[in-house]
Amino acid sequence: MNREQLSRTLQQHGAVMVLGTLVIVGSLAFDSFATPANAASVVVSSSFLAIIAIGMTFVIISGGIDLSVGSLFVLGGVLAAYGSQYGMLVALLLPLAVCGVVGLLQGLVIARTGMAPFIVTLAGLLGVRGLMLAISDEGATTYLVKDRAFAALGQGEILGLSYPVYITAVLALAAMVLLQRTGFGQNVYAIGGNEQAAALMGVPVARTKVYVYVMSALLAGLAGALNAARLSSGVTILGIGLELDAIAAVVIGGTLLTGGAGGITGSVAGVLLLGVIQSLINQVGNLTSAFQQVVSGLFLALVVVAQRLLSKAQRLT
Amino acid sequence: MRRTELEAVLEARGVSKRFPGVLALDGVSLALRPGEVHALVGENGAGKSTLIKVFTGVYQPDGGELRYQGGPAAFGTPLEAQRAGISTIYQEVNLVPMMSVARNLLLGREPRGRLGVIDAAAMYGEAERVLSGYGVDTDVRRPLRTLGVGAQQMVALARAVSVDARVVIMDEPTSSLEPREVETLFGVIRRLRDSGIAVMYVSHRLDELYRVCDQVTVLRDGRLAHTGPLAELERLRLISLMLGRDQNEVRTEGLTSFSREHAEGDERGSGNGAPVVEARGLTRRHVLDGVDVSVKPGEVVGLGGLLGAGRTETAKAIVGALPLDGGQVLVAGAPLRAGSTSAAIRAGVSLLPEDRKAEGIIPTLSVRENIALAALPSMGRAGVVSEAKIDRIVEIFMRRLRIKAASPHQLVSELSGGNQQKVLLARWLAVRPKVLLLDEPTRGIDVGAKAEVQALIDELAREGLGVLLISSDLEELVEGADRILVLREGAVVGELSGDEVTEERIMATIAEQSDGRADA
Amino acid sequence: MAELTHDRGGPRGRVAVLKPQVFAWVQDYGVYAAVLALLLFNVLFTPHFLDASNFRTQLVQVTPIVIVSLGMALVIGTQGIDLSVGSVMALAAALVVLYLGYGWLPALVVAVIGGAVVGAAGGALVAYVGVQPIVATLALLVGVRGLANVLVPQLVEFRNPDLIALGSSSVAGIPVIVLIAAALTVIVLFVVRRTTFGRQVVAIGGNRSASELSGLPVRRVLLLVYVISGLLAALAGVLATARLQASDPTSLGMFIELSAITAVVVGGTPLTGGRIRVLSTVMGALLMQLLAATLIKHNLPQSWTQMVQAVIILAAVYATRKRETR
Amino acid sequence: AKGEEPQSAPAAASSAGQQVVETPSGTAGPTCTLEQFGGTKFDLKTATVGFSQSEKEANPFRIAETKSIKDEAAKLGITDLKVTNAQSQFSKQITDVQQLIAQGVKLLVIAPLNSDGWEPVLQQAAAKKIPIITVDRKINAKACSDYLTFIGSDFYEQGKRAADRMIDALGGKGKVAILLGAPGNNVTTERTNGFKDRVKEKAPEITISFEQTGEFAREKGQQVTEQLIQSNPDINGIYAENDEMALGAVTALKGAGKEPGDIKIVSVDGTRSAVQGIVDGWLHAVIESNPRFGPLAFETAQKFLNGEAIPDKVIISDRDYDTGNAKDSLGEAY
Ligand SMILES: Nc1ncnc2c1ncn2[C@@H]1O[C@H](COP(=O)(O)OP(=O)(O)OP(=O)(O)O)[C@@H](O)[C@H]1O
Ligand SMILES: Nc1ncnc2c1ncn2[C@@H]1O[C@H](COP(=O)(O)OP(=O)(O)OP(=O)(O)O)[C@@H](O)[C@H]1O
Ligand SMILES: [Mg+2]
Ligand SMILES: [Mg+2]
Repeated sequence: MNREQLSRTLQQHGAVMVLGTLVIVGSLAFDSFATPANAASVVVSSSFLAIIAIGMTFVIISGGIDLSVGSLFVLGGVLAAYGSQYGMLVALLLPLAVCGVVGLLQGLVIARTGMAPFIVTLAGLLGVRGLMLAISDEGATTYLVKDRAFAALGQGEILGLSYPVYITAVLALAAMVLLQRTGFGQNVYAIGGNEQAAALMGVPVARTKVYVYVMSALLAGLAGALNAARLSSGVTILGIGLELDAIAAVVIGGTLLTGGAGGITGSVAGVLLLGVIQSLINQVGNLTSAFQQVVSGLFLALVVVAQRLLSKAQRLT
Repeated sequence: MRRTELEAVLEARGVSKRFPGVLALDGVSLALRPGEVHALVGENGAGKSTLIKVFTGVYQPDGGELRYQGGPAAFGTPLEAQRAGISTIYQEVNLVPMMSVARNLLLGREPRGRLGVIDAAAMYGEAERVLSGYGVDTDVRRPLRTLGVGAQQMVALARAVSVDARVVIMDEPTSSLEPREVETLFGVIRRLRDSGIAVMYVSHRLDELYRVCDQVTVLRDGRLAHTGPLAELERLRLISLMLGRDQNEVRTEGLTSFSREHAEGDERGSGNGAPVVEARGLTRRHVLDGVDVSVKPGEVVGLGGLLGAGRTETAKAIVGALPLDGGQVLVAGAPLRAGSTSAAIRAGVSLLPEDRKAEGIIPTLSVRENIALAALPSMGRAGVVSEAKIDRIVEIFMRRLRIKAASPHQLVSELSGGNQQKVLLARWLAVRPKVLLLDEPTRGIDVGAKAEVQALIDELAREGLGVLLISSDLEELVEGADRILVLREGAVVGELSGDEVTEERIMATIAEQSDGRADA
Repeated sequence: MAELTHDRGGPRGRVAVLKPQVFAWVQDYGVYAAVLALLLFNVLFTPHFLDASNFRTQLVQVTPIVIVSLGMALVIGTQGIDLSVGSVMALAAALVVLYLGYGWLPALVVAVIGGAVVGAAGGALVAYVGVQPIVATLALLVGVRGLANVLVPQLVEFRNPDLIALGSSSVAGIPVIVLIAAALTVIVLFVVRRTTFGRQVVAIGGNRSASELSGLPVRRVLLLVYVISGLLAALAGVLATARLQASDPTSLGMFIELSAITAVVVGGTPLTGGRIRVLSTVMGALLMQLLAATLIKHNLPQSWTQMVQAVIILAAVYATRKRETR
Repeated sequence: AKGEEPQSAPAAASSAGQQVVETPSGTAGPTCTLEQFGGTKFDLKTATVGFSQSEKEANPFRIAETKSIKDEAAKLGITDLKVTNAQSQFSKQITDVQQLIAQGVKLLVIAPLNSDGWEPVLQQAAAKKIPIITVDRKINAKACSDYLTFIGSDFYEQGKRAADRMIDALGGKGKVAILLGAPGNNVTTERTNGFKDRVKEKAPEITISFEQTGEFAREKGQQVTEQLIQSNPDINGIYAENDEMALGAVTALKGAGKEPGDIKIVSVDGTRSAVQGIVDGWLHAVIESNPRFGPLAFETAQKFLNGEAIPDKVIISDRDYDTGNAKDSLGEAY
């Protein structure tokens, strides 16, 4: 029994362990790796992906997938920057409202028509980016953030870490409680584990799905808005391929793509893992761009295999 | 006041339901009254599960009317039905395998702590308490899928009954239960009835019906064949109603399945000849502990034991579907490559799995493709399949097993449970095995089909096939098997053969071995 | 069918019986209808649409996507997904110029072997290690494109007349690469419909543990499926390179995985596996190609193009969806 | 491996194609000195220097750019040059630069992927008084306080010059198609606006009847052109916003059986293949965008450290290639 619990923890925290190993190896290999400044840069830049990954975790546990987050991220940023000319409140509410509506539409289509989430959100990916291009004059207009208060939301610091890090931490904690300790969270696990059974057990399947996609879209929009505040502008070339990063982080974190199992801690660890890998590659300093890609592909494969072997260890008992 | 005069709590009036190609329900009426246990019976595919799903909002009826508590009712979703007080255990265990036992049990009504957040400790405590009332002692934190099918069924039962319900519907709840658990279940049903709850009960085990049910409704081919008090209906008449055949015809054909003479073992090859398959010292931590089994050609060996005794594991180990820590399987004296199901099948050892839905059918394929699946390599040349050969095999087995399907091209997932089981049997017979391991082969099969399957086993054994029969139905085990091994906690604790093969002896063997702990 | 002929319920009854059949028809042949509709629109509103050269252009442009989609359809049939196809195309482009000195055929063989090796790596991760297909192939997507760039760091133009001819010559007015794609389609169709392997692929996608218990060589089949996908992607890469008359590992095949997946899904193959529709997949690819061409020819800005594509994908998949969830 | 025999092209002379500053430094506009900037002097040779490249070194421009920086650093004896590559992801570039700062660089040379959105980097660099030189694209911020200076071409100007060439070629009237760069990119926007503004101003009889993105890639340029010439057979000129798309267009025209010169193509960049295209008659003219920033960047940095005044922007004078000079200039193209 003890053994079993041990290996179960191993599996659940496989990503955390791989992360720890990597950090130790990195610190031993490079002097400038384990510095506070470098750590801060990894944590800060990871926080936006982490916010998206939190939403993605819910979606994937529910048995779905959300490819639209990259586009929503850039749309959120453009809208926030645009809205910031009317003040902080608009800068936050405008992206949340629009992204929320997109999430709602995607959720409704997925829940009501039974179309595959992959394809619905792929359409979302295209459509939302089109929308972003439409409101930014085919990407030519970059709105600047004029509102100081809003910009401070992305740039202000406590203890060397900017606000988005703390916002991410709070969101992650809230998401953990939501997932583990509320009826909604249980419903998410249930429909991911066995949708038919969940329906027969009285889980409001359609409604839960809609919530999940709305949440994911809201978080992607929020991440975009915070990023716009950090960059002080609504950059239009962001977010391409971001959905794959988010999915990779979540899956590396131990969440099953087939749904029904997983958690927030793993996803956050997965995001940090990706950040640390990148940082390590930068430490080497003189790799050509092509080699950098080879190395990150290898790293990714290694991490996934390590994670997988750790989780297999549990199966054997 | 007689029960029948009470007003019905749940009622169907002339309900119809059509699926592409089948009229699953055709003007069926049924009234369920408070405090009665109402049996719903019929052959496989008669429409029982469909009727239940219409009652509970899974399907919307194409015609007719539903009434609940005196007024018209239409449940859009199972949730609505459940909220209104109709609690259901569906035929296929419908829980979430990856969630923990406790979360499955209490999904939707977890105990809340401060701030309305789920109180995990209280939840686990509550789950343990509830389940021990159903004789399930297990770590409620572990994923449900790690439990045996029977234990899962008890969780589903506990879940359904512990909701405040006016109507409890059970679709074949006993098909995967042990005798002792069946007793627990009956206790629950009687308690429900006494507190004025209406119970609808579907089962193919007729004895059970007579023990707990008051009323009976018989469906045949989607139509109402009979409804009335059960006590007034003798067994033979009930069967003839279900099958739609004359009583005399039913009587002469007989109900049991296994011809008596084999039990004596004169025609079958029991006792002589070398074993065709021999498993030695199968060992796997926590699951199997040095199990020895051997089957000779033409012999039917039964595996007995309680839930979780390791029967399924034994069978899976023999076909190489379960990684082992130790032990060896010999086929005709030659060792099998470990861990390879295809090697086992090529050597002539096949397993009909217990969990039809998860391990048996390929839901996206047709009946035809499902039957031909395992035999594919022999169905063509150079990797190109011969459609004609497949057609021939499929034809033969659909006829021989009387598989009821609109056509061979119908999706297997659209068949009734019993017919799906026959499709799987056909799949295994099509590879012409030397030994067939049957894990609960007649679970969820109607009397008619059950008899057919049993007769088939019999016939195959006579033709020289070795059979390992796992069944929770003791009667079936006793009548079918020449020799019975009794398992407990992954080890063989007794072997019965010849005259010893009786229900009493099996019970005694299990009891005598587990006495020390069962009551502790 | 039988019900139609026996129906005596008057017009209402007939409609009631007909309706589900219409649905079923749309489900099965919706893509064909959509392609027809789009063709019709273009005939009416696009100048010079009926020129033979136009059809040649569309077919030539869709070829790489069709070839990649064929492999993708097999992978999706096993409940998997292959994100690495675009990078495999890039790798093939790199290998083909690296070995062009030996002649076009050896170079092509090397490129295709390279694709097969990448496919085998992905397949091994999926089948033997048990990594989820989307991440296994995502790692390859990143790494293999990098590898292609390491091998050929920048676009290389080549002059080998045979390879250029492969990309630009025609037989009986039909471009060679289109003929190749058609031949591959027929082969894959045959494999799926008529071979043991094809049946095993869909069975594994439909229920993996049942397939295991039925003695299917599950891992081997999975491995092979990814190898085939890699092979086809590499071949598509070589053909695209031949057509471009230059090897461009940086941008060749970028995002083609999404186009291929879209083609497969729009064609009615469910992402949940267990079913493969080959011809409809080709139709799905054609639909997306025609759509892109229509939008370009009418000079819509990128924003509009993307939004219209989104709507059409949704509409097409909505029409062909199965009524089950997931 | 054995590739084809390399094409016999004249080897580039080592000093060929050097960047030339357009506005003689120190005349117009504000300037910046070390004192104004508030930094301290350091020795360039022993300092850690960071270079952040925006896109993969996979097209001639980026290859030449990175190579020029690395070569010049090596030439000057700068030992600790750290190079990062953002692989076209803007967020990554921000992180890259932040990590360079964390690694203690004293001087930053940045080839920005985008002009806006540098706030966090600029703040950190300003706090540590690290001078930033941006090359090829501008950063929208204050020179001398947020960053030191910008060295590069004027993309708007490039667009205008391309328009002039096109107007020449068509004799002031006709139908022109534009192959746009990647959407949302400053380069795309400015090269488009410069071209359109000039055409409107000088040759109102030229209509721009088609503009679609070719995403700066050859294959995309080929595909779009195939569609274009099929449905608009009356097109007279194609303006491609980089050479790759222009060369894709050439392949498409060849495939459609056109002859060199049937459709006039003007493009921007000045890669060797494009200049060869002029020699072969397929391209009409190419406006150069010179990527060899190394010498000028380090020279500027050294001057700055020496206390000299640095202009807020150093615009380089780009040449152009046409039938007159293409053959002779082939060796200088990158
Ligand atoms: N989803 C469906 N699609 C098509 N046909 C169906 C579907 N569900 C059930 N049927 C058909 O409806 C008929 C009734 O099936 P049902 O499951 O109600 O039988 P049952 O009486 O419960 O049988 P069993 O005792 O085997 O469980 C069968 O012919 C079956 O093939
Ligand atoms: N109460 C329990 N506690 C722990 N493990 C259990 C329990 N019930 C079942 N199991 C699991 O079930 C496995 C053995 O079940 P198996 O299915 O082989 O038994 P069986 O005799 O075939 O029973 P069944 O009637 O369910 O088919 C054990 O290895 C164990 O993992
Ligand atoms: Mg049933
Ligand atoms: Mg069992």
